[in-house]
Amino acid sequence: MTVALVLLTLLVGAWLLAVIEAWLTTGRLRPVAPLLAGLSHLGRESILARKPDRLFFETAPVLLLVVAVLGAAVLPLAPDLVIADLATGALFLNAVLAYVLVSLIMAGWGPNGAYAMVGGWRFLGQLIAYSMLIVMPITATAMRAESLLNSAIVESQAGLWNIVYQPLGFVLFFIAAIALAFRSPFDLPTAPGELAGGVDAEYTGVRLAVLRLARLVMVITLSAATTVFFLGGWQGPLLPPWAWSLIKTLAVAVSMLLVGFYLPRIREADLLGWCWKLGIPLALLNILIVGLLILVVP
Amino acid sequence: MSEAATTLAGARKGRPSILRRWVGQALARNLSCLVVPGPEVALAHGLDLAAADMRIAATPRDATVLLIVGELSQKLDEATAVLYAQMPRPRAILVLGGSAPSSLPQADVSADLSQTELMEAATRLQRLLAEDAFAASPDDFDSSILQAKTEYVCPMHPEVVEDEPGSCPKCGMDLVAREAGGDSDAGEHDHDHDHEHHGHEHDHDHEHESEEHDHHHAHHNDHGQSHEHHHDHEHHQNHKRAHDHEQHQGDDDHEHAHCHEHEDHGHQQSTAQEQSGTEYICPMHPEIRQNEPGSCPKCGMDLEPHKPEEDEGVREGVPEHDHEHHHDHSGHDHDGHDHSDHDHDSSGFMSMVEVTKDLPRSADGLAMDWLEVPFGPCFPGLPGGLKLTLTLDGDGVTEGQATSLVAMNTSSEEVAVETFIERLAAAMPLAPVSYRLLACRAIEQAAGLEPDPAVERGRAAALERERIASHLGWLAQLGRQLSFVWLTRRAAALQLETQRADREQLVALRPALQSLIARLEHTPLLKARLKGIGALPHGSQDLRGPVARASGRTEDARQADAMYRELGFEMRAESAGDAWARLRQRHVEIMTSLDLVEVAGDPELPKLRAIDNPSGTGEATVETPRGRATLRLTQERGQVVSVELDSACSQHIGLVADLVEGQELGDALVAVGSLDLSPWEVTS
Amino acid sequence: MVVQAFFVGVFGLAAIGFGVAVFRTASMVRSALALLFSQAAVGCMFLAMQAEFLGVLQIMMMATEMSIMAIFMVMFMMDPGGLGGMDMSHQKRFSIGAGAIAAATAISVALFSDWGPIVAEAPDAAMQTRELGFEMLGRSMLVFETAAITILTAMIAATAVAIPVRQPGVDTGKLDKGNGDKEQEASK
Amino acid sequence: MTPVLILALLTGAILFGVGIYGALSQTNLVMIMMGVELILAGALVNLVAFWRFLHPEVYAGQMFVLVVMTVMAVEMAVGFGVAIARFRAKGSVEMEEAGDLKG
Repeated sequence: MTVALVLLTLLVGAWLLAVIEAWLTTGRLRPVAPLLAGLSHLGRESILARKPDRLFFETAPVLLLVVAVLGAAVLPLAPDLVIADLATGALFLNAVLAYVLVSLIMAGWGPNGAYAMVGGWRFLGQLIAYSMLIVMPITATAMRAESLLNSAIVESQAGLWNIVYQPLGFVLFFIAAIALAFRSPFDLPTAPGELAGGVDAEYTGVRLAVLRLARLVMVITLSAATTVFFLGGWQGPLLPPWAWSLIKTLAVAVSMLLVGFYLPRIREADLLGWCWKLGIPLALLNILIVGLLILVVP
Repeated sequence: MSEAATTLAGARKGRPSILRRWVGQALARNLSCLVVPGPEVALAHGLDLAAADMRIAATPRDATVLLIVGELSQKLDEATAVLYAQMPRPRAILVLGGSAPSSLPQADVSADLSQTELMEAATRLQRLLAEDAFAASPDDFDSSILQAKTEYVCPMHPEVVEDEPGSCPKCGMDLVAREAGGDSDAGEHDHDHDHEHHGHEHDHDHEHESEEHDHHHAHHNDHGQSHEHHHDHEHHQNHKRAHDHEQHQGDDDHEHAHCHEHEDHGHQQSTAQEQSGTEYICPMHPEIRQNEPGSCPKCGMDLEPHKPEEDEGVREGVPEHDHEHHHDHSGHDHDGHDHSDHDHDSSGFMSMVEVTKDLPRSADGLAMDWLEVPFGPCFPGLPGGLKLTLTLDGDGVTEGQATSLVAMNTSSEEVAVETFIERLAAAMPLAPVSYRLLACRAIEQAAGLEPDPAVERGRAAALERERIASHLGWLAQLGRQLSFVWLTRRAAALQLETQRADREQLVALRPALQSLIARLEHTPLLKARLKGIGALPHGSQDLRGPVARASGRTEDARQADAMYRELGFEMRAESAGDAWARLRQRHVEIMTSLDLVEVAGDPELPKLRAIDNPSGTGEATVETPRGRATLRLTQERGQVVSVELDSACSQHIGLVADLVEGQELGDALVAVGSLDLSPWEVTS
Repeated sequence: MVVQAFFVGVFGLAAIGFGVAVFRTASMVRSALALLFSQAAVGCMFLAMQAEFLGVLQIMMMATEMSIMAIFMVMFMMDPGGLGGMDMSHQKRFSIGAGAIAAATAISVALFSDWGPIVAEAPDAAMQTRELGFEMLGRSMLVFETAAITILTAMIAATAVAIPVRQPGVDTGKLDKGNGDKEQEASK
Repeated sequence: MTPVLILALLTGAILFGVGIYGALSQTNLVMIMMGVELILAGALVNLVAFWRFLHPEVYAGQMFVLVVMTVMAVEMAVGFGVAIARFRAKGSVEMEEAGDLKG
């Protein structure tokens, strides 16, 4: 039951994102477009690249999808609406997200093409840098909640949402989330204008459909995470908890899309440089501040 | 109109079942098309694909429709065939204006170059897809261009190239297949790979398809937006090239000499493998050597059998080492052993120093394999028709050069002046008006006509309008390159409005243009992305147009023009000379041109004025959107006999090599893009 | 208990299987990822043994660590694709012997020594993380700090060794990657 | 005796053996590091098993596991540092060619 609900949320979210994305790019609002696209992908032949690493080529899209779903599994959408509320939920999310990297390296190496390979290795640097900005803000929220239970983290924000309590952490986490879902402006692994699609350049048909779905679900998962860690999760007046989770999650997801819509792709040198030289020190500072707040403010 | 083609050229085999009908309709209702030569050309022709309910696909993998705009040159034609082969079925071909390329199957739908025709063609195409996406008997697409000859190379010694599989005579590694260009036979290799393929294809009817995809993969390195395969070979090839150009020529034949001599007695050697000639030495401590097997007194490792001449090889250093390999492997070859077995771990060790010592060093001083990757001619984010070949070292570009696949050849067969004007204009899809004007002026000048102010006004206005449109097109292209969707949409929309606008409409567009520019100058990340990129080496000669003016040169043909002085034109120039400065410069020019149009009045397409004396030699210069172009022509009795065109892009394309060298991939592409090259205006 | 035994066994086998695969594939990326999955399986064993925090941590760290391993393999191997079918090993017999002996000894110790009474129940996960925290910042503070300092030193030393003498720059991206997972861990 | 403890210990032992084999048999520095990682993984399994089945109340056990993980990371950091330096200097990280490191 819970599982079904969570999966449904993910799918609906993914569909909505796809619609909005198409709206932004083509300028026309067509609710059926994503479904049509999916259907036509299913109907088209899926080509296997020449002399691929079959294993990786096939595994990568599936792994990405699994990772996205697993990530969502530990995020409570409502007090009782969570697949597994692990005692180390916050850490588990990080662990799962680290496997996005594995999936992309597979997708990059598998097709045995230059564009894909460059894209895959690019993401290595990107994720290692930006997973710092995922881990550290989450650490700060866990510090406030004095627990790694995601539900506990949500409840800890009852009085004051973390976005107010630790705005710095929120900003960093939001940016890192976009980078981790490799959406524009952080879409270096699949840079259409630079690598002609990069990691998904060689994918067609069903595999491509899975890959696209996985990337959308990934955005939803990360938005849900943002909601849980910084936007007070399911908390809110009047509406039922799940509704609040849904609204907040979608709002975050759409804002992620919009950021990509209005910004050009970032330079790779800046991508790494800013993260290591600016982002991570700020993240540490954030942890420090939160620590002080916890000690000082009763 | 080829309504004859009832089944799509690229339809998938299979009876039209219910599900397939759905799929067909789904396909029909979201047409994603790969535009050849490129989206910017479609825009320049005033085609609005979004209005026709078509999505522009970045890669052939993602496209359903191959949309061909205008005539293609021979080279581009071949590249297109490869792109088409890369598109998954069902797929369709839509040709707008011009004939279907010879190397492609017949077009499913073809129409003229106009928005209305496009809309109407799109609906026809949708009907076609909805009905015939799955045909009972689709005709195959297989072209000689897609054939590839398979040859076998040693990953370590790229100079070793055999026709049949085997092992490297030098190091004994298994040779690996790679495709050689040329259209002889697509070796068995391809075919067994096919079977591998459709073994797991989702459908059961894929033989020819996967085969075809093999073929096109074979040409990835040469063509289009295809993906280079087997990087390993590819880069070994590359550092091999480095070898040769450096000191290795002599070395090679000397090695070959060794090959022969060794192969002779390699035979009895290997048969007499275990005989008394063999010494046993410790792999870690070469000084430990004895005649019977045992373990090393120092490290206790098992001693390993070596032949005397081998460890001389070891002592004398690596090249000998190399022969030693080759030697005992050739021995094994004669016995027909395979190489996966133990003989590697005893003596088959291949020196990495040997392999890496001649590699070019990358910027960080590590010897890395280099990888030669083609970008273009139909690459999203590069102007269509431009082929950029970059040698990648990881994510950095070590060298690269650009070639135009659609370069115009100023062949001088006699043509009537009118036809000449039309041809020249048609040959430059990105700046037709400028070249029409250029031709008209040259001919009139040859005919000894004085410029007529009334006409010149209209012409100047038309030229400036085209400049605005062209710069907007460049902005859209920049947006495509940086996946800056908002910019792409906005600039493209404005470009379409500008193209056909008269004075009032243009004036009405001013606020829109201003806001676009203001917004771009304050877009976060954009400045960081462009600043300092693509700065030209000092003293790079003969820059023109915005590129020149962005680096502070006062280079503008309009200054010399009486009409422009009358219109009160004064040139404004940036100074930094990087991509950001070029962006700013184009912004400035858009506004300047707008002012000029406002003063000059309604644009009029240049038409040839009445000529009384149809003979003589004339020369004219026009500041095209990309810079000064000069046309020199001779005409006799209304026939153009000799033509000489000197355009900006033929100068700028030479700069690419300097711009990309040592840059990161992204920066290199931005730098190339910032030049706003138009491959058509490159004179071969 | 049976369930636990089952999972420990399964993941154990997986870990061993992938571990062997590491040295049997020709493709370097494959062997790096095989090692990753072996380590991840070990992490799952931890989970099966109710050491939740450690398990998740292991699974998380190894992902980045082994990915870095992969790129270095590709950098430093002659034949990263494993196309030439060349063998990158030496002194096979000796190594197999050594490995077998080592394993045999450990196994015999495992089998023939008396492990004393077995505790059936483990504290629950939340409790564990709490206690581990107290342990870490209480009694074993010194150890923890030492580890932290060590890793910091290692990071700096490694970077210093690796940076080219002539001009740093292009490679720093790669070095950053190198430090990436160290910091990640330092932040644990 | 509990089967689970033994099971875990056996796994650890075998991983250890495989690691030893790898570390000794490989010619490439990076591959040798992989062997070492496996050895450490074997050790980790044992540590956790001991903690869980013998002294779940003593968290020094888990602490020790963390320290070993740190050691793994340190090993990688230093290893890669050396690898890059060596590759830059010699163009090779092959042990066969590390004769100059011989004691």
